[in-house]
Amino acid sequence: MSNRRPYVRSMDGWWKRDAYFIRYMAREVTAVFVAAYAIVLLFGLVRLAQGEAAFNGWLQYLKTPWMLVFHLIVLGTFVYHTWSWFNIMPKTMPIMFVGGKRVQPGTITGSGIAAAVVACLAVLLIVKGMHP
Amino acid sequence: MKRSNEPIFWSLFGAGGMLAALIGPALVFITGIAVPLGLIYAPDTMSYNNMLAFAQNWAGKLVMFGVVALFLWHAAHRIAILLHDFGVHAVAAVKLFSYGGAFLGTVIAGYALLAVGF
Amino acid sequence: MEVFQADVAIVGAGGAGLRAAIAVAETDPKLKIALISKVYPMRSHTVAAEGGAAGVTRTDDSLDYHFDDTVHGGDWLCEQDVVEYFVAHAHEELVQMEHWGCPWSRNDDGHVNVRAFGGMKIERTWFAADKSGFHMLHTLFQTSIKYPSIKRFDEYFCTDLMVEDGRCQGVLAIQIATGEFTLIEAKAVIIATGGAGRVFRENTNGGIVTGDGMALAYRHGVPLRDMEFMQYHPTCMPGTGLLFTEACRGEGGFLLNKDGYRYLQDYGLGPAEPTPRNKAMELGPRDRLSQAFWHEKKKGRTIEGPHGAVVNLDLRHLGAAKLHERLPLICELAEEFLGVDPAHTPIPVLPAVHYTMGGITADGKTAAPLPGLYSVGECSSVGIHGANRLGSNSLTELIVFGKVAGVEAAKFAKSMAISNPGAIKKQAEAAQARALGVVTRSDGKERLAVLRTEMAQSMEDGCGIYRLQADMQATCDKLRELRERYKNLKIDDHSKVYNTEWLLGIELGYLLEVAEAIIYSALNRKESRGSHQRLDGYEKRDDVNFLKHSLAYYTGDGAPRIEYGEVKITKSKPGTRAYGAAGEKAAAEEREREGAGNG
Amino acid sequence: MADAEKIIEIEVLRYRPEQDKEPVLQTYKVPFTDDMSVLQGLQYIKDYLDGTVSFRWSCRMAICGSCGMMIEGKPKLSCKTFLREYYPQGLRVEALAHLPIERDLVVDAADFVAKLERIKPYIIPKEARTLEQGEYLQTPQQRDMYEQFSSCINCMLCYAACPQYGLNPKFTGPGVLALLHRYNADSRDGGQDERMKLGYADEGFWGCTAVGYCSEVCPKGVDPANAINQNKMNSAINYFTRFVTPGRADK
Ligand SMILES: Cc1cc2nc3c(=O)[nH]c(=O)nc-3n(C[C@H](O)[C@H](O)[C@H](O)COP(=O)(O)OP(=O)(O)OC[C@H]3O[C@@H](n4cnc5c(N)ncnc54)[C@H](O)[C@@H]3O)c2cc1C
Ligand code: SF4
Ligand code: F3S
Ligand code: FES
Repeated sequence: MSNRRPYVRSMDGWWKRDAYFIRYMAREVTAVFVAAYAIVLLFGLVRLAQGEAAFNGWLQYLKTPWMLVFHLIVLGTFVYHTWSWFNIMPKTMPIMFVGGKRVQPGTITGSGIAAAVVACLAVLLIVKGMHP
Repeated sequence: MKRSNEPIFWSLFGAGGMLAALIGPALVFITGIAVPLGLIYAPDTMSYNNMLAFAQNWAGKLVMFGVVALFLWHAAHRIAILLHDFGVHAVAAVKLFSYGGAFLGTVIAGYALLAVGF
Repeated sequence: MEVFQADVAIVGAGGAGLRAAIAVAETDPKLKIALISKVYPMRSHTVAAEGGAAGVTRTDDSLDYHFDDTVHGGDWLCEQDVVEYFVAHAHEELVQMEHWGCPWSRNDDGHVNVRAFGGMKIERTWFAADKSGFHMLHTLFQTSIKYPSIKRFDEYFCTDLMVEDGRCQGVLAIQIATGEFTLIEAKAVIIATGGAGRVFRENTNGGIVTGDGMALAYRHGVPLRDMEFMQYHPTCMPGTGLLFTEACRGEGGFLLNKDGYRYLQDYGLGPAEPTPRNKAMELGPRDRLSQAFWHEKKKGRTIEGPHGAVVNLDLRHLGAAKLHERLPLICELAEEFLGVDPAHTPIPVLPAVHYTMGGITADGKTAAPLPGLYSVGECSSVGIHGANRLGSNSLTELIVFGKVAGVEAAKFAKSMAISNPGAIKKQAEAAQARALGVVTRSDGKERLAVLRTEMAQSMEDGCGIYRLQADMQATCDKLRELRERYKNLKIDDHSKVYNTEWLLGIELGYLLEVAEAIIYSALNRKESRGSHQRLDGYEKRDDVNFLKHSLAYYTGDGAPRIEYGEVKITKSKPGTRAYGAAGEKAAAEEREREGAGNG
Repeated sequence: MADAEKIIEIEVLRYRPEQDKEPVLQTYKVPFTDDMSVLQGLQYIKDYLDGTVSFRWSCRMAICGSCGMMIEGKPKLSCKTFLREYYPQGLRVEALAHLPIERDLVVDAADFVAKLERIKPYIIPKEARTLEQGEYLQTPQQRDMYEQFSSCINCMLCYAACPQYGLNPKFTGPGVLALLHRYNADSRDGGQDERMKLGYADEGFWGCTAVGYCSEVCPKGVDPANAINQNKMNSAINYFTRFVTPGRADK
């Protein structure tokens, strides 16, 4: 007998409604590239287990233009992943105080990205060091 | 309310995400660009012998396993959410596809690393 | 019509109503409580209070000081026995709020911090930054969720009281979402509907502060007491009337005229000193500060802004850090609404209507002359504010007397049964027809907003900071006319679901009647006291004839009948109300007199 | 007003359940001055153009939380959003996204309030204390741990911002979870275990995918995204350690 008829709006295409949502979806889509890269590596592992010929085939495959282009794209998405990962980092951490002062979100993101730069450089150098 | 089992997947997601954020770009650059193109690194950096030696070493095994498996779990979690975000509400199917895939990849990686011996 | 049976019905879920509901629930968990509010409880206007709540806390303070400040501040029109009860229970109620989780601001040692407030001798105002009312309201609302016996009727608009067998036995309310009526039978009813600031044009009050409960009680023969005492707050935003809390001055803000001069020293509030001194200069009481503004304007020493004359509230010397810690909301308001950063630019301010000192007549235990009816909060005149309320006494009033109302109503409800439900049902049906009448009148011509605007303007003209016989009479006539035109109201909206225009129409009826009670009480009070100041030969306080409460009685379509009631004086004989250096001198003399008397 | 009157077009998403099958847009021309808020624009419409437009408001000062709506697609408080920002192109206002429209700009808030009630939003004392014993001691820093989360005005803008709530209304949602954390983080409170039962559920913290838009739109700097996401770590630790930590109520 009530005249109420609350209207529920559709969520179709919600992620197109706001630039913020598009950025969020871009962040989430990086996962597809992380998966693809992991699968490439996984193939390498399997090939490695299968012996030298198999593994060299994989290495050759990496040199094809398709794979190079693919990896360039993957590199881009990884960099975006790093940036967005540390960008939400302040949200995932408890409120912290250093010397009685609240640690600002910018500081957390900044330190995260700095840590990533250092870690990447370290990896690059270690690998270089192992096989000069 | 029922306790969620998300912590298992979320922890793996988080670990993988952190690993990818910290060293992901460097790894992609080395394995996908620099070495195939012969830039910076020695041509034999990823040769069969070098990689075999690395994979036979316990620390090397751990690194390779960690990277592949955690990247997969990280991705699987986000892909599951992505499907949900796009309106795929078949929860069981989504989970089977994403986490099932990550699980399969993990098993294969483990098997391969065992197969290369010590 | 749905019927709900409650033991205690509470109309209004602001600070007062919520505190009362908790008190009933704690008194006896078996009592069924109906808590009715036309907005979700956390939207109630208590949410807007900024400064804080007073209660004697420091060791150098005393109950007597708080008593004296309150009674002097109220120009001796307070019920002194009630004030005594009030100051004695303020602290424990504030501690109770703390136990319930209110995030009071703290000292480094972990104790609650107190700040200075206008007209208060010692710092005793508990505060939660400058969101004290917000935090108190949310704390009370959230705490109330703990009690299963409190059944909330959120977004139910109360349209009448059910009075049968000489006592109040329930209320009728519209469920706003459906437009359907619910009869809530109750053995005791508490009205806690807040003030009536919206009868004036420029005010600090929310859109919902329309005097509903006052009008309801008034219509049922309960007199409205001391309604002429409307408080102007000296520091409000031009155009909107939004409040810049008194705490701005408590923290050390200055009021400057167009020459950058702290003009309050010319009005018996000096001397001007660089740091705040309690009860002097900017920390004088609100009526005095608003009156000083009026005089400055007359002398042409105010600044002309787009919304009329203003003076400057200067906070620059406090520094950005302190401003953001102590007055974050003020900074936000100034920046967003005026584009002013208080750390670098003074804020333009003017006085606006802020608080309704009078209200539904209540004894010290919140009981109305009508059995079964209680009132508490701003809608009530329990007797502590007299002719002028001191800032930060009102939030404390909500919790001290909210508890009293709950306990008393519970006691009454337990001793009673609903009598004659059939007759109550009939009354409810008649009341429903009246309420529907507002919207179904299809031949009306008068536009709601026009009537409301004319009323508010006329109240401001006739009943402002200073009052004149002729102006007041003009307002009386205007209201007469408006009440007539109101019968010819035109409502566009004839639907049932969330019909806000209908509710605005009913509210306008409440506003007009409360406005009449105000203006007639003012017209008849031929003296100047507290916030009621006349310039037509009655500039002085007249204790011989007017140390009395005004009582406005409803007479249907006619003008209210004004009578007078006694004021309870216990230990403070009427004296001069002085502030600044003059106040200190007066206090010293009083002490001397008392000393001599004792000796 | 002195300056020549400017006119702005306000498009309002109307929905009157008794006559409209679905929401429709209606345009009004409103004269305005630079200090007028969107709310004041709507009030002008209601007062002088069309009394049937329904919306909630009260305080006009961004503290009562009534007046949230979508303004040009963004969740905002209409009382502190100004018309001048949309001049001359005009603006569209709609009821808050993701919530059922009751009527015009009024949404049904019942779900939000029911969720709020469920999280036990009150102090469950760690140690009992009588009034005579006075207040609990709490240092300014202890207060800072929860103060921000206690500033929520229940405006529901974050619900209109959170796609996860839109996709799955069972999700407790940002504002309420921030309040859950507010009480958990209060040094006086000992009710964590009880409240966390809700937090640990799929409908609790785990319904959030860290979109973060909730914090972006929050008019009071509550940062609900932080309240939720910092608890994911706690929840995970609890999940794995619950069998080894003695005396946990929530095994
Ligand atoms: C801007 C501002 C700042 C202030 N600052 C301070 C301060 O610092 N210190 C201080 O002590 N005091 C202050 N005050 C005064 C104080 O806040 C108020 O007097 C007090 O909050 C009133 O509380 P209340 O519970 O009586 O009413 P409210 O909080 O106004 O609540 C009224 C309730 O009644 C309900 N209601 C009304 N009519 C109906 C109806 N017809 N049907 C159903 N329900 C209805 C409403 O929905 C609401 O729930 C301030 C006031 C304002 C406006
Ligand atoms: S968290 Fe912020 S946006 Fe959400 S309801 Fe509270 S105040 Fe509003
Ligand atoms: S937008 Fe929603 S998904 Fe989480 S971070 Fe905020 S609650
Ligand atoms: S009207 Fe109160 S928040 Fe906008």
